[in-house]
Amino acid sequence: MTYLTLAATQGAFKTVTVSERTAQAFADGSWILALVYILAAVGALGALVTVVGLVLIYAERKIAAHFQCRLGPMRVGWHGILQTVADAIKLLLKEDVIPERADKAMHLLAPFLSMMATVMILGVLPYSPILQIVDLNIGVLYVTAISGFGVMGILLGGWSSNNKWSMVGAMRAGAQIISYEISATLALLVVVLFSGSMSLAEIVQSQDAGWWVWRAHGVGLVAFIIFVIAVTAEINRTPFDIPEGESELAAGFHTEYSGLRFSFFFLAEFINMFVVSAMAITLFLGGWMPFHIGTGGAFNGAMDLIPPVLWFFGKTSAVVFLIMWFRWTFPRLRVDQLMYLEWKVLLPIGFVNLFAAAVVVLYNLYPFPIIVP
Amino acid sequence: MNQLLASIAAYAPGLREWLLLTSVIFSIGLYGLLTRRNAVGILLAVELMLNSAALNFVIFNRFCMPARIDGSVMAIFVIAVAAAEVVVGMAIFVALYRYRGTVDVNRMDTMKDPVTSFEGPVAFNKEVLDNINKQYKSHHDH
Amino acid sequence: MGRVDFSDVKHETRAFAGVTVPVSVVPRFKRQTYPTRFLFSLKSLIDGMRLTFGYLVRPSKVVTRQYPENRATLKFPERYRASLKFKFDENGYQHCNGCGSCERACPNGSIILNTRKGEITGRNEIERYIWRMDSCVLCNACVEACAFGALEMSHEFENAVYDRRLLVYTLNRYAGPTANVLLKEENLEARAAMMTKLDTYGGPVPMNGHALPTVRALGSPRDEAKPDGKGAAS
Amino acid sequence: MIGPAIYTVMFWVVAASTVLFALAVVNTRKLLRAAIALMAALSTTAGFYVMLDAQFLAGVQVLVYVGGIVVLIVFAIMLTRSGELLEDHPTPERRVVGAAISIMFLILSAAAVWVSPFAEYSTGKTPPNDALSIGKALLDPGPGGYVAPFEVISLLLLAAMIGGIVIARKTPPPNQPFTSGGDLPGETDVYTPLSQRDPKRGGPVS
Repeated sequence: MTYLTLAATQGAFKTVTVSERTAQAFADGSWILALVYILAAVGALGALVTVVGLVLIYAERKIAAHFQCRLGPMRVGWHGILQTVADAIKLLLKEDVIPERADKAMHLLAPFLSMMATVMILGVLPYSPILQIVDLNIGVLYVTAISGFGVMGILLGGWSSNNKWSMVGAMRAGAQIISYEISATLALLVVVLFSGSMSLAEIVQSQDAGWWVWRAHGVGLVAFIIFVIAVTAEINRTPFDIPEGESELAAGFHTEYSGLRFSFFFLAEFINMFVVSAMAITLFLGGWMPFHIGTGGAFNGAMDLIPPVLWFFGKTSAVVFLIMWFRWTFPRLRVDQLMYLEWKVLLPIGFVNLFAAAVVVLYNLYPFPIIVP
Repeated sequence: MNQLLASIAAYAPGLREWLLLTSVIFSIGLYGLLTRRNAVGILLAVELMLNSAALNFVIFNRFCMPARIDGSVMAIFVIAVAAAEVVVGMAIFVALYRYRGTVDVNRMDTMKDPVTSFEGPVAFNKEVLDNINKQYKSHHDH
Repeated sequence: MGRVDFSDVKHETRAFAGVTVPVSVVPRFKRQTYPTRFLFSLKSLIDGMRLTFGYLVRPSKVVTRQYPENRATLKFPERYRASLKFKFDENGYQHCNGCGSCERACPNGSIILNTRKGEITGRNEIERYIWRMDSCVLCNACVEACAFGALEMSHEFENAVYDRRLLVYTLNRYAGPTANVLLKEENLEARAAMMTKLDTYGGPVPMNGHALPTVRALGSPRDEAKPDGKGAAS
Repeated sequence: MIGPAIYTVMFWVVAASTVLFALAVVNTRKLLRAAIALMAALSTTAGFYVMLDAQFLAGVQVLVYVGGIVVLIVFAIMLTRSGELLEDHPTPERRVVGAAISIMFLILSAAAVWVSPFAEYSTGKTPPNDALSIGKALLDPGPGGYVAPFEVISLLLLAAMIGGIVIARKTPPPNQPFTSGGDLPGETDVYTPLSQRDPKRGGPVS
């Protein structure tokens, strides 16, 4: 008995998003309840942004340090656990400098655009069967589309700073993001093909009988690898961090930003890491589904005891760790190598993979026995 | 409360309001098309017009035959054509900028005269003109 | 790939323009096919990730030291260089005879030697050995240049000050001859007469002629050093 | 009752903001700001698509326009330095003529819209999953299907892509010096009069 059927028989499983609850409350005429739902959703998003940002920045520092035989922050709080908080306070109190010749309105707008794109994606992720703010039936498309706003934020920030390094960084970022978005989308389409839906909640539920990364034999694994590489490039992290390239461009598009606005860019970058990891696990690693081997058994029962939210965040942290691991292992690519990787390696493989996936889905070809039901 | 909501809902947009909206957007795009001189600016205005046209398709689909999907399909075609148009347009503008140093449409008068196009405005002295034309030919012959 | 396997290198002799010379012949690189290169690069990526993960899971490899807390147990490598010091023997006598090798060896003029003619010995001897830490790069050239083993690099590293002028040190404790010369004189009082004790030993010596509130200017008499810093050298 | 009210309020608010953004597109002097205003106008149009029960179309709109076209336009603005083309404020005559023509067009089309009898079936049921229906319609070879236009549009996009690359490529093909200012000798400095050019770099041999 799988998790879904088990949960369904016990009544625990019921995909009800917060927006559905709100609509129901409106229909029932209980305004207060609807208002509470809306406020709770907004508050939860804010809390999620804050907590994920703080945790990820601290984790990045600690993991980076240990990858390099260092200790990382150790002074503020136990093992430096309050270091990020201290840094956040510092950034908030810092003077907000706007360059004199900058395009002021655009300069102010850019970080908010960047942040907005990220937060808008957080709203559609299925954290658990009952913890999802809104489930769009075009969820995958929505996520791909909204990330375009992030590109605009970066381009705008680089342009409006009136600094040639910022602009070069911004144009590199723009070129890189829109190039790698193609590969990421091709990898997403494989899962859309297999699950037959673009709604994120339905994609998660379609993995009840096995995660797509191994249930779609080979094809899913290749798509997962392509997706991870492409999104690592899309969030501008090493080894694809030429838009920021400290040794060449100072800090790339956010060279001229300081204080609160810099922290917006910074936070957006880290939340983006969370978002793409969450997308990767939602599409390929079963989202909030627990890990099962075979059907029934004590092992599966034990796995079912762990709440879905923990599964979601645990898997997400694993992918986040993978991306951090990339960062502290690989050297930065040159611009031409970056474009080579996308257009001559990832894109052909992605197309072939998508074609193979289409064939597999169309003719129901599963060359290997299904190990995980 | 319900009365208030009902009075608000009385202003719900019908087909005519929607179409009026797209007309307004289209007219604004037309204004930009006529007044802008920067080629990129003109393209922005054209995008606006294309967009309102695509919206029109969807509006008609929604109000006149809601069970079908043809309007949406046409809108997708419009979006695809717009994308193709922008790609080629931007490539032309970038190439033109490299060659001419400007994307002002008023100065794209290459077809008028090879000399003015190549050098910008020059004094129309017969001697100078012949000289430049000669050099021009000698340069491009070999 | 492009790596040379040294077992493949052949050592031959070849004639070039009538001259026979020994040459090492490296075999031509084989051009790798696309899948080979792909798999090789994949393997190298995985190797790198394995290496970094190894560091992550082995905390014993951590090299960071928690400095102010571990001050008592702080250990330095043998050849760690933090500041220049004179070597003194068990009597407190120095080995510097003021030959100036270190001064000449210093790449940026951080060593200034004042020598004098010894009144009793009649030989050249050190009067004041000034070392400017503010310009020193701790290159160790002076220590290597010294033929008498008078200098060494010590591990005293906490040298931060608020005023750059406080980074000028006098290294010798006394103005006078070397330990060898002193030890030949048996009489302790006669020995003492050869030496002039320095009051600003080890401390800063303003090089620009101005005194600091607590530092006497170079060359000014001792009683002119006033706490108000007005006792500048005339 | 709350649904229609919210719908109505949203429509008018979004419509007003769209018109404002559209006006910004055509009136802003700095071209980059115009592009940003265009992005906003296109995003609000995506909102209209959602209101018209075309969620898939809204997603495509944001994906293609914001993620692709506006980024491309911003790139072009940065590459051509059109943002610095400050003579792009039209003369008053131009403004008046443009406004007159566009207002005339607006009156004409509004009148046409207002007097036309439209067959309205607003009670009809819209397809719940428009992505599915659009996909089926695009790949339907039968009557009412769009498979031929779909293929044609794919070819068009391919041709546009190749054409864009060819036109914007820096090194022009030989014998076509006018395609671009490339890096062949004598093509980089097209502003230098021919008579002043260095013969070694492709200038006239005197």
